[in-house]
Formats: sequence, structure tokens, C-alpha cells
Amino acid sequence: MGGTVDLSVDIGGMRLRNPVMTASGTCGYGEELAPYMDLRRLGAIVVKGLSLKPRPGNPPPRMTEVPSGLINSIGLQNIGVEAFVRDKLPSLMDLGVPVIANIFGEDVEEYCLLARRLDGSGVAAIELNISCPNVKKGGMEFGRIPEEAHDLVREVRRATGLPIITKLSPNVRDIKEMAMAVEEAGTDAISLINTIPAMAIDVERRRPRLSSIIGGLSGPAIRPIAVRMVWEAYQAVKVPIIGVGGIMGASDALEFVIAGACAVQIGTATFIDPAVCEKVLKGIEEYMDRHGIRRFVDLIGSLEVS
Amino acid sequence: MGGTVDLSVDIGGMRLRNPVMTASGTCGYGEELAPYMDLRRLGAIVVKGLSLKPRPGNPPPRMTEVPSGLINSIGLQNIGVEAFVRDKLPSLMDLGVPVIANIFGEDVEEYCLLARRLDGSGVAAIELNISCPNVKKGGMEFGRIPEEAHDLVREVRRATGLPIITKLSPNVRDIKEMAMAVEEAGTDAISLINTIPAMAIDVERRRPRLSSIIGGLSGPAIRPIAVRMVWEAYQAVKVPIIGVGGIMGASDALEFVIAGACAVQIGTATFIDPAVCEKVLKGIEEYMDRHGIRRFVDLIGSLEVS
Amino acid sequence: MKRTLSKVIYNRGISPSYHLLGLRWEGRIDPGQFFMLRPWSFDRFDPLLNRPFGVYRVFEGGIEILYKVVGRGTRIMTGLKEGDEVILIGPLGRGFPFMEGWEEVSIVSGGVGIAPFYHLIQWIREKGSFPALSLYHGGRGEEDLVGIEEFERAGVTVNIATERGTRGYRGLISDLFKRDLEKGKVRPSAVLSCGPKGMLKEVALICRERGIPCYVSLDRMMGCGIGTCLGCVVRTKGGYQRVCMEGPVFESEEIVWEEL
Amino acid sequence: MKRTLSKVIYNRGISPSYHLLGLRWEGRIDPGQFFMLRPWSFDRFDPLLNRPFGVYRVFEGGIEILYKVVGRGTRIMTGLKEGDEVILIGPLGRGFPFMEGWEEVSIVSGGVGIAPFYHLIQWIREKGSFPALSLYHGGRGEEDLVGIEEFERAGVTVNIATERGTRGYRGLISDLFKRDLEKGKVRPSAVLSCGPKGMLKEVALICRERGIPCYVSLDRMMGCGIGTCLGCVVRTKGGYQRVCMEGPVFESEEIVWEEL
Ligand SMILES: Cc1cc2nc3c(=O)[nH]c(=O)nc-3n(C[C@H](O)[C@H](O)[C@H](O)COP(=O)(O)OP(=O)(O)OC[C@H]3O[C@@H](n4cnc5c(N)ncnc54)[C@H](O)[C@@H]3O)c2cc1C
Ligand SMILES: Cc1cc2nc3c(=O)[nH]c(=O)nc-3n(C[C@H](O)[C@H](O)[C@H](O)COP(=O)(O)OP(=O)(O)OC[C@H]3O[C@@H](n4cnc5c(N)ncnc54)[C@H](O)[C@@H]3O)c2cc1C
Ligand SMILES: Cc1cc2nc3c(=O)[nH]c(=O)nc-3n(C[C@H](O)[C@H](O)[C@H](O)COP(=O)(O)O)c2cc1C
Ligand SMILES: Cc1cc2nc3c(=O)[nH]c(=O)nc-3n(C[C@H](O)[C@H](O)[C@H](O)COP(=O)(O)O)c2cc1C
Ligand code: FES
Ligand code: FES
Repeated sequence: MGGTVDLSVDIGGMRLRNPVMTASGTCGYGEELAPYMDLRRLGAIVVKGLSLKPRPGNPPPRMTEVPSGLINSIGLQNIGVEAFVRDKLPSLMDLGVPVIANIFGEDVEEYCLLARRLDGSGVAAIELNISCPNVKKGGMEFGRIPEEAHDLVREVRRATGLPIITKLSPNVRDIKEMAMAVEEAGTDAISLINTIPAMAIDVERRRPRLSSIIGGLSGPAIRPIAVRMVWEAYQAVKVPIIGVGGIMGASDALEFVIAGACAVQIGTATFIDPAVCEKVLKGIEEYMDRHGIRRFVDLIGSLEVS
Repeated sequence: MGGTVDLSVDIGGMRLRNPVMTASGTCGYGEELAPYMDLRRLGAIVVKGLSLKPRPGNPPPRMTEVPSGLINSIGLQNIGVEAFVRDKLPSLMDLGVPVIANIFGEDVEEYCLLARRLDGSGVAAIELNISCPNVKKGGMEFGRIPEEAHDLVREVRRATGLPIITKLSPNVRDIKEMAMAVEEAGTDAISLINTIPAMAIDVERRRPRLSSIIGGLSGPAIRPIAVRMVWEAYQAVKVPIIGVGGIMGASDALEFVIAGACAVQIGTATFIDPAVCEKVLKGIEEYMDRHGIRRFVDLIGSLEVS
Repeated sequence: MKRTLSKVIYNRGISPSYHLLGLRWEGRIDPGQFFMLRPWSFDRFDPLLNRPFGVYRVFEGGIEILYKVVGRGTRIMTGLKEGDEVILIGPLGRGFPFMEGWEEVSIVSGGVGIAPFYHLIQWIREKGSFPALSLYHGGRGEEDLVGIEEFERAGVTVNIATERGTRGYRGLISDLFKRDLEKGKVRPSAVLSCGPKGMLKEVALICRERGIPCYVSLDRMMGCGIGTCLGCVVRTKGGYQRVCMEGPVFESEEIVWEEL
Repeated sequence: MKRTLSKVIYNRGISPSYHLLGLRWEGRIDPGQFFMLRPWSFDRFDPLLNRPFGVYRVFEGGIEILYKVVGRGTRIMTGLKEGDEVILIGPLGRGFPFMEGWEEVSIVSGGVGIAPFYHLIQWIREKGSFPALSLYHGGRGEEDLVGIEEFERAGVTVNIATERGTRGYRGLISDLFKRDLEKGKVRPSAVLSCGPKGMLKEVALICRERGIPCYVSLDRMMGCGIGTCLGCVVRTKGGYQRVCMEGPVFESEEIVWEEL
């Protein structure tokens, strides 16, 4: 693999061997996928969102199926940053693939503490999940308000020397505005999109299908929305963009790349086929071969719109 | 039909025989559906969006299929309000079903002129499509900014005595905020959601699948997002809510109703089965029978969330 | 009220990518009209939309569709079996005209574009008209030459071109047709055509140059097939027209070919 | 690297809603483990997720799944035919324990909950252990009593309850089991159970009152089946545990039943 074409790409100072990553929260801490694919083939591994303290997550039911999609409300269950660094990170790092730590907090300080704790731990970058309510500021998500997102990123920027990827929420008025705000604040890259708030009802019981009533929609249903947001953000900012949302195969991944993404993350698809990342990578190589494109980076933002 | 259960519902002074309507832009001016279903069975007919002058619409391709969804960029092709009132409305009114005119303009004046023109024309209500860029104010859609939507609705309110249904765009930071803004401005009802901006790319040709690059996503893919928004809006406002987005059958319609909608509109599903509205109606009746619910209005917002 | 359900009578492959599907149907169908078909149950939404298909043959109590597997929908279609219920909406649109004065008619088709013409010929014969009929049919190779024996048996002069040259003229069917026109081998009162966009354009041009009336059946992605979605429009001299309602057959001079 | 593809050997209905599916498979499977199966092609995303199924029988080169049609996924599954390729991930999770000292084992199952136990019995026999085995199986009526002859043939004492009383005890299987325990008709060293939630709860309670070790196989909606999505958790005394990894079989005393 990668013999004839150059798949490498730079993201905020990280050099990735190829542009295919797992998406946070859909590959655990890597080990669960290991029996199904060679993790060393990945461009990077993005682990489940980490908080300062371990979190038990939401009560079940936590997941429900909808047309071409999945609504989840896992509630950010995780083992906490300490246990991650101690128990999971060492073996992950042995793979020789950049490990990206997805983090979230309830206020700016928590994000900063997390970012500081991970500095020097061995992770290659941190991804800020800003789709979390700012408990200190009335509970509106950081990711919905450009000013809040800006301030958050600026503080985290000061707290860590690691590359910062800010993961944008689709739940905004204007994704360009958001992308510009976090770029201005010093993020090294942007990933988008996180899940879209959604809801399903069991009409026979007249009850919500999830214990938390509202959850996050992922899967192919959201892909056309995500591709549009990548395309819009690509017009607005210079920092690299990582595309996420409903990628099921190479052609989906290529939609994101052609729209402006320099890398992709794959989430829900790994639930259906735990080896899907490898297939996507292979499909991208085949596509490049077929089209005579030698360097992956030449594909980024190559949409013709005349 | 309707013998054993009471399906009627009031929306901003209109009394509907039942809560099932067509969605704007998906049933033409009614006549195309007539060979497939008895239009008199409908609660109301919402016609294709009308502008002051006829509009040719966007160049093809105007439509593309995505998982469980459809992206369209018809470009609001329509015959204009005059031709509508002259050529289409009379026979539509003969059906004895309330006709709701969906309207859109490029600035507040155009909306007001349309509303005034329709006053006394025979239509039962107007539905404001506010997902249109305000050309006079920098081109951001009315529907994205609560203040702009508020001002628009207030002016239209002054211009017409007809009931006003404001159709909200999903493309907002907070649907509650939007719903409250238009309620405050005097709308009689709210309908939501309009399509979600989305994009698909033909990777082999590296070109957008639509001539307009970005189009609007509809169909089952967006239903969980729409249900969530209805539920959120239902917490925030008192005006009746009409649920739209991905309804394919009775159980989908009931999700909206249980979440808080007092009526539903069906769009994309009519492309697959032009008689779907009748089936949804029948399915709702069967459900009410089965659950011993005599009055449809008792179902509205009946979600149990404890 | 139009029916919108039907049942599969048979479904069989006649070559690796061409299949014949028999569906229960009764009623009048003009040649060139089409149906919207949902080859999977209503409750699965990926793929979402019904697919448009012309009618290859009409028989007692049913219609036969000749289809080519080109994507997901048609691949799923190959799995239909006897007794399956399908959504079938139609007949839709305006088909091919046939005028009394026509003494000789040439049909130019490419690939699966041959599909509507067998029914057309059935229909012309049933009307009791017997103009001279010639079929110019092209494809990549042997695999695209399905059903042509049936045309021969129906008394149609069949001319073949294959791009790979495995049978008939080596090259494009439009070139063969042009050559025969130039040679005076055919002198059609009208030309009817269906097939890939490039071929249609070529045929339209050939006819324009010679002032021969030409009718083309256009293939567009269709949202509804019944005129409500406005997704299938084509630019004509009179503005955008819906392929599903005002078409799928248009007089070629009406089409703004540069924008197709 | 675990394989994730398989081929259908056979698929046949054995009653209106129960079917048997044979799939190519080789390798060790513990009784009570399960597979994630995608009964439709990877490129159709409605329904989106793979479905979990236990193993009814293991044979040379394959596994047999006993499944009941309950919704869209299982309805689509009935259309699988010989030679179809399917995504098959597994074996997954932790199955039923079997301890050396157990002299008598009672199985309590409801409906399609019988599925994992035929393989369990195969497996116990293969180990050369011959504890006394009794099956308590319940259903609505005759239609839920598939496969019980096979248990009888395997030397298992079979007890039946149907809610409609069409065969065996009229009522719930847990009531029959309780009665037999009270009468001393069975004296199990351990109870293994699979079936609807209400039944499992009941069985767990019966066993708790008598101090009998009880193991239950839980049925949860599963996102991935391999431990990554955290969607399938159940509340245990030790916190949330994944049914797909730490289960599907749990010691009943571990479960916080009030929250199930
Ligand atoms: C009026 C009419 C009559 C037709 N009659 C026949 C017929 O008799 N026999 C037959 O085999 N086919 C016929 N077609 C074409 C047929 O509708 C398409 O081949 C079919 O919809 C493809 O579905 P799919 O899901 O397999 O392909 P998709 O997966 O949807 O697409 C596969 C490829 O084909 C392209 N494509 C898909 N649909 C169309 C379309 N409608 N027009 C052009 N390109 C398309 C896509 O862009 C893609 O490149 C007809 C089309 C029309 C409009
Ligand atoms: C470990 C495990 C082993 C299983 N083994 C078998 C087996 O051997 N044979 C068998 O027939 N079934 C088995 N099941 C259950 C099987 O997975 C479901 O019946 C199947 O997923 C239903 O899919 P569907 O699309 O037909 O139903 P859906 O349309 O998804 O749902 C139909 C109805 O069933 C409910 N439902 C769906 N999935 C589940 C679920 N996983 N648990 C509980 N309720 C559900 C839904 O809420 C709905 O009411 C097993 C489940 C698990 C977790
Ligand atoms: C079960 C599940 C858990 C997730 N957990 C996280 C998380 O912890 N942090 C985060 O930033 N995103 C999380 N996500 C969002 C995904 O990383 C991704 O942005 C989203 O699912 C869209 O991609 P997909 O359609 O490929 O799944 C989660 C998604 C799912 C489905
Ligand atoms: C082809 C098409 C045309 C539409 N035209 C209009 C329109 O003119 N005015 C409007 O307010 N909404 C329009 N809509 C949006 C629908 O009314 C509806 O809000 C949306 O499609 C979601 O519902 P659905 O998923 O049931 O289609 C259009 C939708 C489609 C698919
Ligand atoms: S396909 Fe909908 S208008 Fe023609
Ligand atoms: S099903 Fe995904 S963790 Fe268990």
C-alpha cells in the first residue's frame, strides 16, 4: 500500500502517513478494533472523548436506529484522562501511529487542565470536542457561539504546546463564522462535523427512544450536510480541515476531500464493518491510480465549480 | 373515514378536518396528485412557493439522491402569484379543502406585497418561507437570524388579515429562539422544518451533483432532526406547530404529533407514493382506535419523559 | 384514481447486464411512455426514489420492461421474483408521435435505449400502418445487442454498429446512420431516437441538417415522475420543461442541446 | 485478524415466523456467544446496523442460526439465499459458563430465547459431561415451540408452557419452573436462561430466593457488537457493563434488575 501514490498529509505540524483516521467515540481506545484490522495502517487514531474524571455515561437506552443513521446518547462515558494516560496510551503508542486525544470539559478551566495534562504524555495532538454545554455560562454549548468557541480555543492554545484540532458542531447558524472564530483563536486544524442533535419516539409507548430524549445523529444520513459544511468552511479558513460524518466508503471520503478536507475520520461505519478504514484507504489509492493523481494533497479542494 | 375518531384541529383560526397536509413544493398546485388520491381527504393543501413574478428556477441538474434523502435545488421555480390566483386557485378551491399559499420574497416589501395580494383571494392562510436570503440586508437568510425573522413576520402581520404560518429553517443556532421571535411578532402558527442545506459531489468528475452546488436535504434522513426541533419549539412557544420532514408513514407522523405538532406536512414521500397522505391519515385513525384515543388533539405533545 | 401497485410475473436475465421484468398491468399505454417503479419495499429508504422505466413489450395482462444493470437500484431490481409486490406508477408522460403521412421511419438507438421501440413497432402494426421501418442500433459490443432478432422478426430492417467492432459497423451508430442517409439507403419521413446523450445530440444534428423531423426520448434523474417535484426539467426553446410530463419524448428542435 | 465475511449455505422457514439460516464458518465458538450479521449488502444503509444473533447449532464448516421475524431486519433476512455474501462478525462476547461440579442444569427459555441452548447441549456432550438437563420452554402458543424435539432427542427433559394453553402448562414458563422447583421435581445446580426481559427477571428472582446460581443472556440493541460504541450497556452492581463484551451472559445477581 502507498507504494505508487503519496498519501501523506500535514495537519498542524503532524505528518500523517495517510488521511484516514478513526472518529472519536467509535473505536474505543483502539484495542477493540485490533482483531479486525491492522491499526498501523491508520493515518491517526482518535480516541474516545476524555474528561478530567471518569464518567459513567447515560443510562440505557443509549442508541436507536433511524433511516441511514444512528442516534446515540452515550453521555461521554470514559475512564478519565489519568487512567487513559496510564493504562491505554502506552500500548497505543507502540503502534507507531499518531494518537489524537479527544477532550471535553464543563468549563474553560477543565479543557485547559486536560490539555496541560496531555502535553508531553505522548499524544500527537488534542481534538477539542466543543459540543458540550458551558456550565459556567448558562449551559449553551461552546460550539454554538463563535465568541465562546474563540475564547475556549485561545485559552487551550495557551495551556498546551500540542497541535489543537477543534471539532465543530453542526448546530450553528453559520459554520464559516465558527471556523473563522477558532482559526483566529489559534487552532491548528478543524474537524467537522460532530453529530447533529436528533430525537426518535416510540409511538406505541409514547416515550422517547433514548433515556436522554435527545441524542446525536451520525451515519450516512448526515453526510450531505457534513460535506456542505466542509465546503463552506474551506472557503472561509486556511487551517486544515478534517472531514467527518457518514463516511461509509472511499467515494464518500473523496467527497469530503474534494470539498476541501485534508483528512477524514470514520465513525459509524466501523460499527458495520470494523475493517472499513482499511477499505477506504485502499479505495482512495485505487481512485488516485485510476485518475493518475500521484499526490493525495493535490485532491484537496479540487472541486470544479465553474 | 373519520367516523369514530375526531381528527379535526384548529390552526390559527383555520379549522382543519384532519391534520395531514401536503408540503410546499412537493405537490405542485394540487392537480398533479389528483389522479392518485382524493384531494378532498387532505386537511389542507400547501402549494408550491409563490413569488411576485414568475421564476424559471435553477438550471438542471436540480436533484440528487443520497442515503434516505434527496437534495434539491429547484430554485423556487413558480408561475408567480398572479397566474396562481387566476389559473390555479379557483379549481383548487372547488375541492373544499383549505388552500395554504407558501410565499417567499427577496426583501420584506416583497413578502408584504404577496401577503396583501393573497388577502381576499380565497386562500385560507399563507405560509412564509423564510429560508430565503434577504438581498437588502447582505444576503443572510431571514430564517437564520431571530431579529430579521421577527421584523419580517411583524410587517407581514400588518399587511394581511390572513392567518400566518411561519416556516422555520433548521439552519439556526437555536430553534427555540427562532420560534419565540416569530411568535412574538404575531405569527399564528409555525411550521418546521424546511430542507437542510446539503451537498453531494460526483467524485469521478470532481463536480458538484447540483448546478447550484448546495441544495436542500429532505426525506427520512432529516426526520430525527425535525422531530427534535418540533419538540424543542413545543417547549418554547404556545402557537400551534406543524411538523414537516421525512414523514413516510403514519408512525412517523405520530412522532411529530407526540413531540408537539398539531398537524403534519408530507413532502418527499409523495414522490415515492403519490397516495401517501391518505395512507398516513388512515394509519393515524387506526392508531387512535387501537389506543382508545377519541380526539386527535389529545395526542399533541403527549410524550412521556419522566 | 390510478393504481399504484403491481406484481412481478417474472424477472430473468437475458445477458450479464440485461434483464426482462414482467409486471401485471392492464390499460392503454402509448409507446414511449414510462412507469415509475420501486423495486424494493416502501419501508426501505436507501435507495430512496422510485426509478423510471419504459415499456419494452405489452402483453395480455402485463408489461415487460427491458432493463440494464447500471447502479444500485437496477442491481436490487435483479432480485425481484414472481409474486413480489412493487409500487408501479403510470403510464406517464408523452410518448412518440406517429403521423399518418410517414412512409419511412428510422429508429436510432444506443444500448438500453432500444427498450421503448419494440412496443412502438407492436403499436404501429396494431394500428394497421405499415411504413418502412429501419432500426439503427449501436452499442459497445455484442453485450448491447439484446432483442434485435425480435425487430428482425417484426419486419424491421436492422442495422448494427458496435464500438469494438465485434458486429456490424465498427464505430458509432450515428455515423452509420449518417452514412446511410448520405448514400440514400434510408429516406426517413421521421427519425425517433433514444440512447446516450451524446448520441441523441449527434442524431438531432444530422436531422437538423437535412430537415428531417426528429423525436428524442430523454433520460433524466426523476424525483417523482408525475410532475410535482420539478427536478427533471430540460431547457427547451420555450423554457424549462418537465421531462416526466411534457416529455420524455421531445421534438429535437425544441431542445436547447448546448445545455443538456 | 478475524474474518468478517461469510456465505449463506441455506435459509429456510420452519414455521411462519421462525427460520433457520446456515452460514459458512470455521472455528471455535463458546455456547452463548453471538455474531453480528448483516443480512443485506454493505452499500444499503436503511436499515443501517448489523443485527446480533446467537448460534443454534454448529456443524462441519458452518453455523446455524435460528431466528424469529420480528421487524424489518429479520424480514429482510428471510430473503437471503444460497451463495449470498454477508458480513458476519464473531464469535463475540462471553457465553454460558459450565462448571465441573454441576450435576443438574435447568434451562429456562422463552420464545426465540431457546436459540443458544441447542448448541450449549451439543457442547456439553462433546466435553464428555452428562449432567441431568431439563429445558423449561415457554411461548405464546404452538408457534413458539420450534426445535423442542431436537432437545428431547438429545436426552433433555423438556417442559412446556404456553400462554394460550395449546400445549403443556397453561401460563408462564417461569411459573411452571417455580412449581417444579417447589415440588422438588428439579433440583438444579445452576439455571441458564434466555428470553424476554420479564421472564428473565422472574427467573432471576426465583433463583435468588433459593440461592441457585443463575446465568442470563441479555438481549440489547447493539451498535457494534465489538465493544466500541458503548451503546449496549446494562447496569450491573459494578457499574455499566457492555452486553456485547462483558455479556451477553451475566450472572443474574450482577444485574441491577430494576433498571433493565
Ligand atoms: C423516461 C425514462 C425511461 C427509461 N427507461 C428505461 C428502460 O426501459 N430500461 C432501462 O434499463 N433504463 C431505463 N431508464 C433509465 C433508468 O431509469 C436508470 O438506468 C435507472 O434509474 C438507474 O438506476 P440505478 O439505481 O441502477 O442507478 P444509479 O445508482 O441511480 O445510477 C447509476 C449511474 O447511472 C446514472 N443515472 C441514474 N439514473 C439515471 C437516469 N435516470 N438518467 C441518466 N443517468 C442516470 C447515475 O448518475 C450513475 O452514474 C429510463 C429512464 C427514463 C428517464
Ligand atoms: C446477543 C444476542 C443474541 C441474539 N440471538 C438471537 C437469535 O439467536 N435468534 C433471534 O431470532 N434473535 C436473536 N437476537 C435478537 C435479534 O438480534 C433481534 O430480534 C433482531 O435484531 C431484530 O431485528 P429487526 O430489524 O427484525 O427488528 P427491529 O425492526 O430492529 O425491531 C423490531 C422490534 O424488536 C425490538 N428489537 C430490535 N432489536 C432488538 C434487540 N436486539 N433486543 C430487543 N428488542 C429488539 C424493537 O424495539 C422492535 O420492537 C439476539 C440478540 C442479542 C443481543
Ligand atoms: C457512539 C458514538 C460516540 C461518539 N463519541 C464521541 C466523543 O466522545 N467525542 C466526539 O468528539 N465525538 C464523538 N462522536 C462523534 C463522532 O466522532 C463523529 O463526529 C460522528 O459520529 C459523525 O461521524 P460518523 O457519521 O462517521 O459516525 C461519537 C459518535 C458516536 C456514534
Ligand atoms: C422538490 C422540493 C421542493 C420544495 N419547494 C419548497 C417551496 O417552494 N417552499 C417551501 O417552503 N418548501 C419547499 N420544500 C420543502 C418542503 O416543503 C419540506 O419542508 C421539506 O422537503 C421537508 O419535508 P419532506 O422530508 O417530507 O420532504 C421543497 C422540498 C422539495 C423536496
Ligand atoms: S420527475 Fe418530478 S417533475 Fe418530473
Ligand atoms: S454493541 Fe457496541 S459496545 Fe456493545
